[in-house]
Amino acid sequence: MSVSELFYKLNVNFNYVVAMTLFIIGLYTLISKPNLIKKFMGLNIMETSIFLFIVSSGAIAGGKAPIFGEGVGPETVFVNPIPQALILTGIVVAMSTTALALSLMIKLYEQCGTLNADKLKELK
Amino acid sequence: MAEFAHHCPVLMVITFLAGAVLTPIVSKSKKKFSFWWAFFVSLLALLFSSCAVWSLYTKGPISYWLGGWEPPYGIEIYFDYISSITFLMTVLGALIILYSKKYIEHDIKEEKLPVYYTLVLLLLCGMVGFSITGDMFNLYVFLEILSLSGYALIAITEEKLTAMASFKYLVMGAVSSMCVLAGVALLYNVTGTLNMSDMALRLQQFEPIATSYMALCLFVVGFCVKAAMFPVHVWLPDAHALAPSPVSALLSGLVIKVGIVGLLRVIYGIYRLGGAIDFTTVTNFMGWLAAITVLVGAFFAFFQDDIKMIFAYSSISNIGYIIMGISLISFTQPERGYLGMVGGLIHIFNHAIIKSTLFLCAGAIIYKTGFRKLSDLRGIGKKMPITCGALTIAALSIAGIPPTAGFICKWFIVLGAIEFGRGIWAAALLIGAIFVFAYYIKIVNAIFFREPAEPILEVDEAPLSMLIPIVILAISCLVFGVFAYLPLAVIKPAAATILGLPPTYIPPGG
Amino acid sequence: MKKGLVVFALFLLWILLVYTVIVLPPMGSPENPTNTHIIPRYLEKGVEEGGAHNLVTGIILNYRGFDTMGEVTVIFVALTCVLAVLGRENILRHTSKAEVSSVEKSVIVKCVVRFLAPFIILFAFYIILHGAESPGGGFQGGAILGASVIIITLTFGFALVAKKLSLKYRVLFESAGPLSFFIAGMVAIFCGQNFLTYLLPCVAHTYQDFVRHLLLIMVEIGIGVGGGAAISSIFLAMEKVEKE
Amino acid sequence: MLRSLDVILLVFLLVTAVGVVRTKDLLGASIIFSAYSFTMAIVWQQLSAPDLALTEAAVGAGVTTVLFLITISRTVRREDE
Repeated sequence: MSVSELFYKLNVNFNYVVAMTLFIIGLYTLISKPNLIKKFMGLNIMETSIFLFIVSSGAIAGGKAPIFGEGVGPETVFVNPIPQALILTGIVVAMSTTALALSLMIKLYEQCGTLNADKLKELK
Repeated sequence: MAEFAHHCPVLMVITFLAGAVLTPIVSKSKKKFSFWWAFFVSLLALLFSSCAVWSLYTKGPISYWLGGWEPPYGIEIYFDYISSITFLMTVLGALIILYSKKYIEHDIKEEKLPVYYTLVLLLLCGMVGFSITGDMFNLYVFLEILSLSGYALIAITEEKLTAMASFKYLVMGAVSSMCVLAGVALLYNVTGTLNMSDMALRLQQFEPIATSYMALCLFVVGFCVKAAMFPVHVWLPDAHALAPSPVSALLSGLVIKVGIVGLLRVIYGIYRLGGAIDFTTVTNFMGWLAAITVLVGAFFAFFQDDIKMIFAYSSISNIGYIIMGISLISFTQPERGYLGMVGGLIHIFNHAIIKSTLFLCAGAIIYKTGFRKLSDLRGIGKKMPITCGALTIAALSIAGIPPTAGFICKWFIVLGAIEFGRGIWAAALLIGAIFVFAYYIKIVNAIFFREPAEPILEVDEAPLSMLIPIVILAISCLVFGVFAYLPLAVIKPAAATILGLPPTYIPPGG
Repeated sequence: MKKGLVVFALFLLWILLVYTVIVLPPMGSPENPTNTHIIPRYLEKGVEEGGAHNLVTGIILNYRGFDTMGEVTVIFVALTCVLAVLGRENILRHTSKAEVSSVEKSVIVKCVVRFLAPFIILFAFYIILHGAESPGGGFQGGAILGASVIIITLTFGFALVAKKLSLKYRVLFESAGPLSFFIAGMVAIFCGQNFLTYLLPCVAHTYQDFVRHLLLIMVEIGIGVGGGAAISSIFLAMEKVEKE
Repeated sequence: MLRSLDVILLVFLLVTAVGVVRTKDLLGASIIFSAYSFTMAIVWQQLSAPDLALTEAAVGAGVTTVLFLITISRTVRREDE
């Protein structure tokens, strides 16, 4: 594709590009930071980035929230409600994983006295 | 009756779920009651799953519309041949819960007993739900249920390294779940639907091939981490070796198979059925990695002294066999992959039984002696003849000695690989098999033909509640080897339908 | 060296991912496959079939109810996992980390929380019960409920909350989410319908809508209370420390 | 007009995410993470998803951050420990 087309695509799909960039930032944190708490902040960033991607894929320019109430006529445009329903579940799952990971960290710290992955490797 | 069988798949999930949720309530005053409750729940689920499998083989797949909404609008439960693995899950689940009674009372504090049984039931609930659902996002939700309960079950004891092992598993597992979710997101964006069969239909209509291909890669990475394939297997040995033995049996026997089920669902249920994307590059890559996995697992197992560590590394090697079997696929000629697929599927079944037997036997020995090093366990066979006899049968099976169950699957995979023109994979498999044979001979030699070491002279046989599951599983190792046509009769139509052939397909030359 | 390699690999992956997303059809266009395939039916009949003016709530509870059952199960799993790793709190043996530390609690914080807490809890129940008409629903309200328990614990101390939310009832509340789905689903199965059908033909026609609303409200409250109780219990289990 | 607000919010998301990665003090990092979650809530409001905005504000910025803070108070505060 030509450069101008590339810029056009980058512009219209800016949300997707940001989501993927956040995914990579999260992955980088997870891989390269030695601290376990930091790793999980990275994982949370990864999770929210995918949520951003899914919700963006259901967006419609100028669409309203999918709630039928006052001020809704037959020609009102609504955004896609399915991604929102999915991500509601996703947020809960993300919180659950984080809660488990953090409680494991508390136990790990009681047992080993450090949360640094490099030092934990040496302990073993 | 037909009406009842229709409800059975969902009732299986619900039974485990409601059983798990009610466990803390029913056992509030009497903690030990939680065992009887969990055992009862698992038997009930076993009833439902046998009913569902019976209906599958007599009347064909069950499509169940949750809430009565037709598929692309609501969630569909699709109980097909891949889902018949739920029968294996419920049987092994019931046996392992029975086994846990004595083992877990000895291993963890009494106040944590209900928590343990709740988590086991939730793990089974997640696995069963994962195998029967026909909706991609639902698949992800059940994947999370089973992964989370798996992480916690490893860390349930107070031993020192368990938290670290569990954490390693958690980090890799969470990343793999992310990959699966990202795959679902990309596919949803391309097709606009979440139902698997609808996705397959719509995948051919839409243009961005790159996106669908990326989604496939993300799925493969995600499920391969769950299945512990070579470059991403590092979490498995610690996690499976340090968990309590019944949990190791569950994790090694069933949980890693979930990754395989996911691969089958995605590659064959969506991409092959869709037919728009040539995925053989990915499956070839998977096959090569699987060949390396076989060798790596077998090689590391050879140098371990910890008995559970040996079994854990052997699990990695066996996952290599299974993935090798299922990745022998040609895009244009599906029948060429038939033998490999039969071998891979039957090895899912056999490895679950064999590896559970091995871990349960190891657990019984650890329960009685407190030792887990092979060098400390010399001569144990004379003191615990039944347990060690079962261990020997299972060890021979996994080494692939002919009259046992392990032989038939390796035979099929080797035949499939040679017929497919992948002689190197077959060679890797055979070299792996020699290693496996060597280290299991090492175990059998140590436990039977050495003089007993001093500390284990006082040991006697394991309690009955542990012996019953061990003996049942060991006998089935023999039975499914001698009467190999029993599992084959079940597996063959499954392999044929996965490849898109008619269920009664017979390969040329029998 | 190793770090440079990681950065380089991630950069390649980034380019790959960005390429796969920019070839997608432009975001926000009504012609995208996501916006044309299943959605028209939801927008047309969703309110009538789903039983809620808020389509998201309708989809969560009705069309994709099984997912939501999985969701509440995941919260329950997380709670059970935290209990498996850290153990349940015990008023006699444990106190909170905040109380052990020497930091004095500000009077302003206490006054503000004392004043606001009832309103936060009221708002949580409003969100739970009004989810069918406006943004909100079971889990959103449950999270606010859990958050209110967290701020009360942090201000007024561990013992008060652990005593007021006694384990006798909390065990029941925690399982409310999955159990309410179980009950609603089994009612449908006994009526001869598929699991999680809310519109039951075995009820007299005039009452069908009423029964559906009753079931939906029950499930909403179950999700809300269950989620709130589970978040509070996770918090209490993580916050506890042994008394000297 | 609204489009430019979206872009600003998305860029701010990137900035906060990098801030989480770069901050050595874990307490500071979790506060920045909370800001990230709030920004995400506003992005979702902009994408017409009020349900998600509500949940993200309560769960992502509230509960998850509190859990991070508890863990930090019970374990370590500096990243390299």
